[in-house]
Amino acid sequence: MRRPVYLDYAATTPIDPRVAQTMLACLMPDGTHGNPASTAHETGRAARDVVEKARAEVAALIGAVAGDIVWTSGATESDNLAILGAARQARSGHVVTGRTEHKAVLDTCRQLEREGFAVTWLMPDRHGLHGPEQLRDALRADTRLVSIMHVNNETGVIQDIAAMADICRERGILFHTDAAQSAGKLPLDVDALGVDLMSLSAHKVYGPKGAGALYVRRAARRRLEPLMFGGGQELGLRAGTLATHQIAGMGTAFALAREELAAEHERVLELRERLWSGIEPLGAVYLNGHPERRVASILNISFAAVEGESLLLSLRGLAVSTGSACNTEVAEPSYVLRALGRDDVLAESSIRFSLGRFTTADDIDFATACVRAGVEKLRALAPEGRAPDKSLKIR
Amino acid sequence: MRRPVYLDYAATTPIDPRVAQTMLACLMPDGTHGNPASTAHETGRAARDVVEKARAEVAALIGAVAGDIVWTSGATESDNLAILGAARQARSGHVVTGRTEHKAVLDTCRQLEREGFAVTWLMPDRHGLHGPEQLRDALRADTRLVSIMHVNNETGVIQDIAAMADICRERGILFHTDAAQSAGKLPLDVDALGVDLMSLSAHKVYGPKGAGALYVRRAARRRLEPLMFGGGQELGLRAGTLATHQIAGMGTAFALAREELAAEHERVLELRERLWSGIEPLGAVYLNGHPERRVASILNISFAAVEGESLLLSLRGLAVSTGSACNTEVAEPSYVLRALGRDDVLAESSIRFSLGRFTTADDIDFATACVRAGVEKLRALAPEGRAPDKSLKIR
Amino acid sequence: MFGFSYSRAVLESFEHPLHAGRARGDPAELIVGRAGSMKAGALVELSLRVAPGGVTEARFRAFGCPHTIAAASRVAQQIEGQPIEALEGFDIQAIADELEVPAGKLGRLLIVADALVGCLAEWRRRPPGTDTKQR
Amino acid sequence: MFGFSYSRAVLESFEHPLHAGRARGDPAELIVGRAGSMKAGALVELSLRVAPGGVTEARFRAFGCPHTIAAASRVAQQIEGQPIEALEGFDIQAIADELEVPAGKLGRLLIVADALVGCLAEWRRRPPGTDTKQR
Ligand SMILES: Cc1ncc(COP(=O)(O)O)c(C=O)c1O
Ligand SMILES: Cc1ncc(COP(=O)(O)O)c(C=O)c1O
Repeated sequence: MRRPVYLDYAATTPIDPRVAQTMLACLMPDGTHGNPASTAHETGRAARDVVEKARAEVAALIGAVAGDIVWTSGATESDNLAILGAARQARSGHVVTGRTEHKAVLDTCRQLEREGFAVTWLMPDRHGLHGPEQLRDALRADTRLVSIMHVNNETGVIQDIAAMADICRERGILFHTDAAQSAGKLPLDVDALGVDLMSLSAHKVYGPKGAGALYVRRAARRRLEPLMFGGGQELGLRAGTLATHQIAGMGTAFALAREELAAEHERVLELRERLWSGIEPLGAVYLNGHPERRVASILNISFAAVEGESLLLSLRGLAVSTGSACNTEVAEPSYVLRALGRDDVLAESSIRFSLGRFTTADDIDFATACVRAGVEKLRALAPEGRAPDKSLKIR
Repeated sequence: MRRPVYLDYAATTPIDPRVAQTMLACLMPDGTHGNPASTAHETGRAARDVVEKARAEVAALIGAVAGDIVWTSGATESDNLAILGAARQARSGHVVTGRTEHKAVLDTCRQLEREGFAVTWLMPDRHGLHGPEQLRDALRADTRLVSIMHVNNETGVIQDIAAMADICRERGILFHTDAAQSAGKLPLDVDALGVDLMSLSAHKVYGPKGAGALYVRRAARRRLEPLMFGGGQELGLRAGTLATHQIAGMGTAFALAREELAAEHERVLELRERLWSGIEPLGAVYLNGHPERRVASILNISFAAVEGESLLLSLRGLAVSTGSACNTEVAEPSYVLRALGRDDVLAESSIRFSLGRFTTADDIDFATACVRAGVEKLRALAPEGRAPDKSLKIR
Repeated sequence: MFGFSYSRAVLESFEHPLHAGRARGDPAELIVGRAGSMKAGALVELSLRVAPGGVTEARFRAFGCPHTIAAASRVAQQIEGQPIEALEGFDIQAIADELEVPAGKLGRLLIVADALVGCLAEWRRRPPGTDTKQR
Repeated sequence: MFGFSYSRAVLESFEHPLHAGRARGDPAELIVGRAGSMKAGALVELSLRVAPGGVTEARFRAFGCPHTIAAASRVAQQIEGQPIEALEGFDIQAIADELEVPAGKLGRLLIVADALVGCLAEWRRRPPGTDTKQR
């Protein structure tokens, strides 16, 4: 077994070897190294062909027309292009989003506030879900855009995008969804979902980091201002030399995701259940997110009476994420779990296990053993013993 | 010899096999596939180490401190971040740039005009150079930023950045230079040049497409607004998951560029002279750009009495660029050559030969033969015969 | 420069243009038509030797894109051996179709057609053979 | 969660904490000091058995980060065998240095120190051996 056992697929996935193969075909000395914009010569045209093939592959996974896919450097850029692009084009007005969105959406909406736009931040229920009625109530006459993620990256909760997009379509309001965490995990169809804009990322689907796309429904094209200018690539919506190998890799990754989606779902779901049934008997463990409306790959658990940082150190045989910010010395509890009503202590002692294509039953059994040993040891060390602290009540 | 013979290094370079090797080390199943932001586990920390090593390598080529390098998706994004970032942070005012800048700068400055900023577009002399005095005259009390490229991508002309940056520093005006075409070709030192902001691209230096950087002098950090929000990576100046393999590749590419710069300069210069001395005897050929103040790798020539598109088709054994826009069926003469005073016909019948690390003497001899045969044949076909049209006068 | 590709017929004609050059012979029998300009991106010259039986030699010279060159070459090929009257109804569209000329390039074909019209006009003004003395 | 890494000493102490648990024996000889809370991120308990000669047993329990656990363990190790008066001048900074505790974590060390202060206060209020009847 490779150590640490990687259970952080929601943060990023390893590249599938078949994806690496496609990328290699561009990177090697005889590879497709041309600039896709240099259509004056064969070397450039070969690169353009590679890019267009990938565009069709990405479009196919989400039921879109290839011409509606705009390449970006990742879902962060896609989110920014969708949100800043739609709002700035409208010049002023109101935007609706949720409190448990990814930072790429939250921080972007905060920037809109600084630019004078009004933003409504929807509060989810204790499972992390938004109700369509809640959205309807939030809409205003000058609402330009609603941005609600499809699957949450911390809890795996699945929003009812179709119902919410429906409400917006009636009123001609643009609907954006960040599908970075649902692509390859749920069947996706932009028409069935009724969205105008959808953010995608390659590196959550066994493709390369630094590659993404924004689906832009044809009718919405003119309603977006670009983030970057120069060169007129990508329908004028995104300037910059196209990274052939990256795009080729994303294409293969999405083609593979499409082929393997159903089978992988079953396999991963079973592994996740195996993990949960190994951990639950510890007692005083709480599932974060909705018990059913979740993708198969994510299990987010709060461990009562265990300090978060020590828990993580105990689990250093595993690569997992915690409910704390990663980039400062002082831990900050997850804003997503806080929005679900977890107190700071439980938010900080949460672990997100995220499984994927290369996760095996052995990995899961090893992880179960680590968790049991770690939690039992820390609880034994703690003053309150095994009993969960009474103050640690779930809302 | 590989066909077509690639002489379009200024558009993009093939990846150096040593760069591909570094990238592979991230892409393979046991590679550094973690998310550099996931410092909670070993897999993420290994990725972060790779990223920081590359940061030092890129910084070393330009004499900068590693902490002043911000990763981007390419020079287009770097240009946008520098220009939009500096201007928007100032909220209003005046910006100076030149008419022969790359579209990533021109279109970005045009966007600033739409946002209410004033822009002065400096006209170059017939060699493509700006004079420092010309810049001084253009400055206003509310000038926020000057953006002048180091080396022009069409002609290879080298601007006197140090002199221009000096004038700006005196007045506390930010100075940005797009160094996409000078990195790896000229010695670069941000302090000697005196610039605050410098755009870099990996794929012009045998690194991967879709990777770039912006040098941000420490004192200028607070004077930039980000283009993209979310996650706080890169000093809060550039959100988005860092693409480990891309960055690693850029690092190796810049390290190699540094090692080989002097030797490559000599070698490439000699090859370019060989090409020019093979073509010049055709007569009625005009060098575009300054005769001396040019990088070694670029030779841009207008061929009188030869139609541009037919010339390009004659040269289909070569991958070269022409003085026409590439992306439309109707050719549009190069705005750079027009700014140098070339008329449309000569601008359209220009060819940019750009040489690089893998160009051989055989390549050059083959190219020379192609050009001679093609031009002679087309001139023979033309009504005016071999004599250049009298109307085709050089300014 | 070109986002489109060339048809096989254009490539063949560009590579091996037939009837390139100037018609030669008794100046009394020669007529020349020119159209376009370098500025316009195409300058086409058709020169014909016209004997009583019809066009005995047709040649072209052209400064222009590959489609222009191919079309001028085709025109010269097709009118050689034809009675001069056949030029009147000459079908440039058929050549455009054969060469698969993209829509954006049809203007260039009209320049080729104009050179032909120039020949006709010249012929009407000065039917060959009327000015042999001028030699 | 942590952008910093742990010193070898912290890792060793976290992995194999010495003196974990509760001091046992005659309740008259036992004193307990507690400080912190779960909310504050650290809750530390020190329990000592104090005989006339000094601290005959020192144990800790802790809910907290690895630094907290390591520091509590070190404190317990160091005070066992010491005269009770030695607690007064106890140098928590020396432990912080030895464990290479980062600046952001010094607050947690103060919680460990506070547990010790709690023991001292308890001892002053009720010197062990004075309430044997209460057993
Ligand atoms: C829901 C969601 N949106 C956006 C992102 C950002 O994507 P990227 O890393 O491609 O910029 C992520 C992952 O980090 C994500 O999980
Ligand atoms: C001078 C200059 N600036 C910017 C760019 C754009 O760089 P990138 O392709 O990395 O976006 C290029 C190349 O296309 C260039 O030559």
